[in-house]
Amino acid sequence: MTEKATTSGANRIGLTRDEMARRAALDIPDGAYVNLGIGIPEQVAGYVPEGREVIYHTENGLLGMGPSPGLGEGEPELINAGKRRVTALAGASFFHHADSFAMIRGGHIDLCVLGALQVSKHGDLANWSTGAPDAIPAVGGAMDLVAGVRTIYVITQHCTRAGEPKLVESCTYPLTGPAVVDRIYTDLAVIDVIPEGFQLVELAPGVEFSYVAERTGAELIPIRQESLGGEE
Amino acid sequence: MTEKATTSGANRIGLTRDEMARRAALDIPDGAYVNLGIGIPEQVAGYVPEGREVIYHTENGLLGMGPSPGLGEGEPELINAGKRRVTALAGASFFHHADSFAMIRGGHIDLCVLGALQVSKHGDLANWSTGAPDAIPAVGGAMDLVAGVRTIYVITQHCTRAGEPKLVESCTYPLTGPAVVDRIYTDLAVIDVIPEGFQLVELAPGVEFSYVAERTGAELIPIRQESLGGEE
Amino acid sequence: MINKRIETTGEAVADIFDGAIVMVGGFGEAGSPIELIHALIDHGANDLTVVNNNTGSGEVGLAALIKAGRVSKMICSYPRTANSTVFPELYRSGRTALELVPQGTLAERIRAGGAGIPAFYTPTSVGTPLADGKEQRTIEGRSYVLEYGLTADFALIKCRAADHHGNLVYNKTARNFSPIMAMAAKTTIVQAADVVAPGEIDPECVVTPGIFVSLVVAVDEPAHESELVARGVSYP
Amino acid sequence: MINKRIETTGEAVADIFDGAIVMVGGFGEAGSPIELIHALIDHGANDLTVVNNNTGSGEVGLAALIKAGRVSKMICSYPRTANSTVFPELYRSGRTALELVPQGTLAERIRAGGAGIPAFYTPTSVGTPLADGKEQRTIEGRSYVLEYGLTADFALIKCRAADHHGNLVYNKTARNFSPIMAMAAKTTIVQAADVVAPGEIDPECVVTPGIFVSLVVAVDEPAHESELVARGVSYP
Repeated sequence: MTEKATTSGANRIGLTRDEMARRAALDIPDGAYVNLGIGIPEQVAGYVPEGREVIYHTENGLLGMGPSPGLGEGEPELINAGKRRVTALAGASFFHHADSFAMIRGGHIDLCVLGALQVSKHGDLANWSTGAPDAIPAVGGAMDLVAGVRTIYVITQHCTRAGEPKLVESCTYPLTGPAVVDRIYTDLAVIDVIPEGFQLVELAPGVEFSYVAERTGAELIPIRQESLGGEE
Repeated sequence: MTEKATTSGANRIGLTRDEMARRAALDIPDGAYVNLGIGIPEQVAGYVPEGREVIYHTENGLLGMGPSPGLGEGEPELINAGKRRVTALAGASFFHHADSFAMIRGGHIDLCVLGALQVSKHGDLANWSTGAPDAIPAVGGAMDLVAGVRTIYVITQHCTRAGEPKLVESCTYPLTGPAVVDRIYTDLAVIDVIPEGFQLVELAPGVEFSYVAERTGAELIPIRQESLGGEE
Repeated sequence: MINKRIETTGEAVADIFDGAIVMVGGFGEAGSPIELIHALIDHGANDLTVVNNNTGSGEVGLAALIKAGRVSKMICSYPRTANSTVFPELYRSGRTALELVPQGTLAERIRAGGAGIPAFYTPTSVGTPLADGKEQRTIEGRSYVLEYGLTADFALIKCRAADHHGNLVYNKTARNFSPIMAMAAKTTIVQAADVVAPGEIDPECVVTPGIFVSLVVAVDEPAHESELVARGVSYP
Repeated sequence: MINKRIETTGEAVADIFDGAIVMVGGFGEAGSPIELIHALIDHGANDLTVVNNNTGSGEVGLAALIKAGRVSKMICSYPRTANSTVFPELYRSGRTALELVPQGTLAERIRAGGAGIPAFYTPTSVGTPLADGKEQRTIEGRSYVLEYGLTADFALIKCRAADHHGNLVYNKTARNFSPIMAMAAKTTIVQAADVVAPGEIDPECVVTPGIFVSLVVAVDEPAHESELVARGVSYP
């Protein structure tokens, strides 16, 4: 954990951003109502496996959000929470902001995929502010999503650009919500948050346990049901 | 006040129910949003003076309520709060119950006309329960209306069938709301509730001040700006 | 393909369990899901807590469910109906409990339950017996009572049209409590006069988005309670 | 005849006073009532508290109002925009205050303000710095913060069509905060692409009933903020 390693660059290992989104998409159940955060999470919609139908919610008032209409297409008044143009599928509905957040806060959204600055081993999420004194604080709907949605997935690079772990003992950045994250998809691994801490679920192809553990700011619990060879 | 007098029967004086409704209708301003309670208040809608347009709200989800469709006409799913069939005028809108009571509680309805069991000189209204131990308690929307609507008019017979005053020092029946009534239209008079108590505004034709005062369970303050002759 | 349609009212209510809290849409007969209620009577679930503005009329629909002895508690604003002696008898005999809630507070509690708001303050009922025992608070000089959100295990509601995703539109004042009950129940069961394909309901006009709906059953020609009562029908 | 139509945007905003609380509809550019905001800039009211999810982009619409120095306080959830440096500069220099509110809490506070609910409990922000100094309460084992209803002197909103009674329908995700802001403001001023006679909007599809609307002004061809920004327009 003292070693500063970057997961980008020439000697890159692990998943690309697209591959992370694709991996997370595998875990979205058929028929789920899903909200996707801004950034990599938005790309999850493109990778839902064949044969599954997922209904996307965007907190600015649309259920049944469809894909981007393509560059230069679409309408300025049909956008997602990231303020990008989207489409509406058959069976869509529009509603106002209080109804939209009633869906979120009321526990009606099954799953939300968010980005992160830090996730603690207790599932605390920090994704809205670095706490820098000169930054303009901006929270959007993130705190509502983590407080209301039943299952919270996080997609994030395993480390910051400076090589610092983003999975930590406890968050140093201001929290979005305490004990809210269920699962984390990084470029290096899929990790569950369980009462004991970070539980490895799956390593990215070509990535070894020790490599991930060294880049994780709290204990990484190995996969229990199988031998991991010399990695422990 | 000890004299038990009935205002109905052969020696009837004062206004009929229709005339009371007509009198109250005179005071409804042009363009007002108005909710009418069940009973005599419902009849007010029939007497809005020429040249005024009033928009009626019924708490079961309709703004722009029109007159009764006539006996045997109408639809079972287009009804008012009294569960009688009504019509919807051009410019009407339908909405759900939470939105309907947001209009009421949020102070958006200008005026409400209700019936009464008792009104105290402080403007306390009792109109939902006689407190009888064998009665099934039922409140409906009355408490919401008096808590939320800016101006509350009451239409009521001046006395009960047994000749007891309905305008009283303090209500003996359970309250619908404290200090909520602005004006009372009875068969005998129009009376405002002011900080000092019951302020006579107008006597019904042929009715003398003393006759009303005797049938009022608290002091009736005479009209100040004109002599009332021998009535005091 | 998402398709919430189910074939019969019997299948639709099959999971309702003894002791469940069941919200039933409708204000008087407008919006009352009579066919679903009759299926619930046939199903046999007992010891129910029912949330409805009223207590039904005659001996059909909600009144029939109460008459069958299935309702141990009613939560409502106006349990008196000209055409029904069913509830008064059970209430007076102590066999059915009553929680009386002002109509707007009832609506707001249901909406709060569906919106994840556990409690809120309201001016309604302050200074009346219905505020007795409730926590009060003064905010900017006015008194308010604390009321709690209301949720349910099931909601039974009626609408004009539903699509396969469960998007709903209603008919006139039959809308009333149904959209908020659909929000507040874990499982929302809908009877629709028309069931249509996704896309056939204008997304700008959807009143209840499908996320709040679990099951949709077609009831093409729903009965009108007042007509059944006028004909003296008693269910079953 | 009830007719809430007024001829010009200038007349529509003429009563907005210095120090007023003004809710402005829109999420980003969708639903932003640019023409009304520009009329407000021309009108000159100062020291405004503005409620909007964002702080505008470029130097048109809300960003232009902020740039003109008319806004002493913003209440919003996300005051960062890729295309605007207007708010950050004024915020950093201390000339514009900021009340940061989670987006769902902002929506619920506005809805509560309009619905006569003075305060409510919500799980959102518990355990975060945005709960600091707020009253907390445990209900059935979960922690909640107390949040207060939000009302305004004026709301400026944009819609697709309005009738003379002020019944409104919106366009897609341009609906967002506008219906609840219309409820929460004493005076709601609407710009509508179409103004139609009562009866032309289906009463089943009305989103904002006319009771929440004070004035309607026709703006036939409303500008799109992103197009103005792309063209480098700066208002005035």
